[in-house]
Amino acid sequence: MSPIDFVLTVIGYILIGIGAFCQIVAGMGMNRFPNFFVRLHAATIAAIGGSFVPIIGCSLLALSFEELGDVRFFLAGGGFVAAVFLLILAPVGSHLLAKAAYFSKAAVLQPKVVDALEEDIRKGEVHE
Amino acid sequence: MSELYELIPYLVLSITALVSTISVYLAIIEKDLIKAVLYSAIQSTFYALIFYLLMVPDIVLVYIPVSVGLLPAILIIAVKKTEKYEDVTGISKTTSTIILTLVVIFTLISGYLLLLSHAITFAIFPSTDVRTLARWFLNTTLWWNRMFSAMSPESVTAIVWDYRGLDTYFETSVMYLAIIGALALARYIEIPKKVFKEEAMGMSIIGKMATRIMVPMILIVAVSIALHGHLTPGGGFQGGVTAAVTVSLLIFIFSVYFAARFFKINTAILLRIIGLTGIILAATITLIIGFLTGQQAYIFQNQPKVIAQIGLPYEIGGNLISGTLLIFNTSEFLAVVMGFAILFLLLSIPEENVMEVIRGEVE
Amino acid sequence: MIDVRTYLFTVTYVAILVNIVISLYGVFVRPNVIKKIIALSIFGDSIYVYSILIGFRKAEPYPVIPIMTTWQPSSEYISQFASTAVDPVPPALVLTGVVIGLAVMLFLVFLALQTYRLFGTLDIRKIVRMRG
Amino acid sequence: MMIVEYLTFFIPFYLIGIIMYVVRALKGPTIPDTVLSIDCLGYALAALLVIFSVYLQSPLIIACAIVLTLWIYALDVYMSKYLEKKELGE
Repeated sequence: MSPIDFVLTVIGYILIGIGAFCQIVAGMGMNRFPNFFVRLHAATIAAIGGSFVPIIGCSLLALSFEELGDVRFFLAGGGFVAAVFLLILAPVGSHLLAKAAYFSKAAVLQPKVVDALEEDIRKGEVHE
Repeated sequence: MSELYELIPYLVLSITALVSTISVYLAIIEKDLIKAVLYSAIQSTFYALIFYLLMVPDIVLVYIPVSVGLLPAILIIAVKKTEKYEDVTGISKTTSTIILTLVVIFTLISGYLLLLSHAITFAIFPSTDVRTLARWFLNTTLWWNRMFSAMSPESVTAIVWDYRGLDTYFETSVMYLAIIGALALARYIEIPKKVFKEEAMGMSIIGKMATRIMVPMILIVAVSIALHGHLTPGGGFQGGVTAAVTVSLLIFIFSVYFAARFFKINTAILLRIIGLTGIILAATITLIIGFLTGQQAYIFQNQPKVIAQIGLPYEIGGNLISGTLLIFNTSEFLAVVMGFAILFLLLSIPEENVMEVIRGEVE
Repeated sequence: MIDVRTYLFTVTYVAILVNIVISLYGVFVRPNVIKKIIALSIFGDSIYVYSILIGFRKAEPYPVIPIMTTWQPSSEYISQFASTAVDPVPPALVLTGVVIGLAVMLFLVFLALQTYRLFGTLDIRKIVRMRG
Repeated sequence: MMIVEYLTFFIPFYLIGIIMYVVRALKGPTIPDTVLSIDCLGYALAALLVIFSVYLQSPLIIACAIVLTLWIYALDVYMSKYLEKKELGE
């Protein structure tokens, strides 16, 4: 194994480990947070930490996995494309959902401490 | 450790199947229709994982867009346009129990028969061997002898468009008949002519910007899935349904008036006809060449056969193109994406315009 | 002595059978047309999984996809490939089945929308009473 | 085979995460909760697909992950359009 392969493998291992940790944390947050808007935090960890990071890690791992043959570059390229799509699309999807949920009042805002957006709407500074 | 290695895919398979059973049960008994649609989407994602672990990536590529994307989209549109809750008062208990019993008996019998039909050798399920037909296909999909081969490393595409091409042709025509049926139901209804306004229509500016960036990338991925259909998992159907996401994103995020700039319904029908013509042409191209040169040829002939020596080249300049498979995939891609564009445009017409037309007909 | 893998595979098989039962129950008993369409699509999907399960095989260490990774295969490669790849015939049938199933579902949704526009309800019992 | 053994250790964590998301999706009191959990579920599944692609040593099946990512986003868009008050086409 050449040095560059060794480095890629170690980075891949670390990234996949971080991904597993983030999955567990996000799953716990998803189940224990009180309402929709707080759960958005857990969703962020799930999308970026739990999915984007391990996909990059797997791509790096595949680059150094010589038993796969030449097709491993296909795997690495596909993995990077999927990761880029996820990086751009996941936050946008969460934003669209949160906006729609807030303005349609579909999500309950139960343990409510402060709602700055509502005050701004009442003052007329922000509108839909 | 190596035992665990072999065990994990089967473990994931069984857990996935059990979770999908729970979500199917909840989807059926749920009264809120939109939640039922979402539960069926969960079931679809898990079925996709099952297909993946059963090593059929072609099905995953076509199943995810269809069952996670397009079908929920259509059902969400339908639920928004009609009733949101299901009225379940008055279903008699005895009738449903009788029906449930009958269904259980029928399914058990048919499942047992299918299990028997698989285990020809009475080996434990799953057996270590496949059927003779499958072994023949696997052996000849890329072979030294062109007479018996489809010259494509992708055996699924080879079966779809070469070995069983006539089957696929008629199955595809069923799909286009369904699209024609939908067009016939929406006969005089047209997209209202309005100018697209950036601020007043569609969703938030962040969504619009991200979609503007992503649409070309999605199209590139779809085209590469379709054009590499004879080398890697994918093909015309898979690329077409992946590209259909761009049409739906344009309609939902911007508006139907923005999408109508690119796709008029009549243009889409025209492009679909071009795609279908390409399929017919690829099916009969050897026949035409044989007719002109006075040789024998078959329909859906890809490589030369024993008594019909005409065949398309399987590689050009060292690149494998597998004869007609490339033409089939390209035409099918065009036809599928335009078919779904038509259906989405028809579904997104505002309800007032539709009701006007229907009221005019009733009177 | 049954292998653990066979046991887990049988669990999958039975779970899909249960899915078929539940979805058929939904098709027959639930009154709303949209719910019937959802149940019908689940039924179709379960049947597809079933067909693919039949084409699965056991190989060491795990079966490969029915796609070659080289363009100039030697005869050893081909025999190795044919002894480990899964059955490619069920995917080819299911592939067209999925797309056609979607087109038929779309047509059914169009019919349901048209029914709602004409009758004002999607409850199948009320629609039957109106015409009866 | 070192790489594969390492992955054998980590796949169960991803499975536990996925099952937690499913619990929230099936329990979720409101519709946005369900959609958000399906989101996380889909992205976690995409990661799992990539991991399995290395694990089963079948590099060609990677394209499924790209398509899954795209369509989970599309499901988000549909649901937020459903929740908004506007007509679907506008």
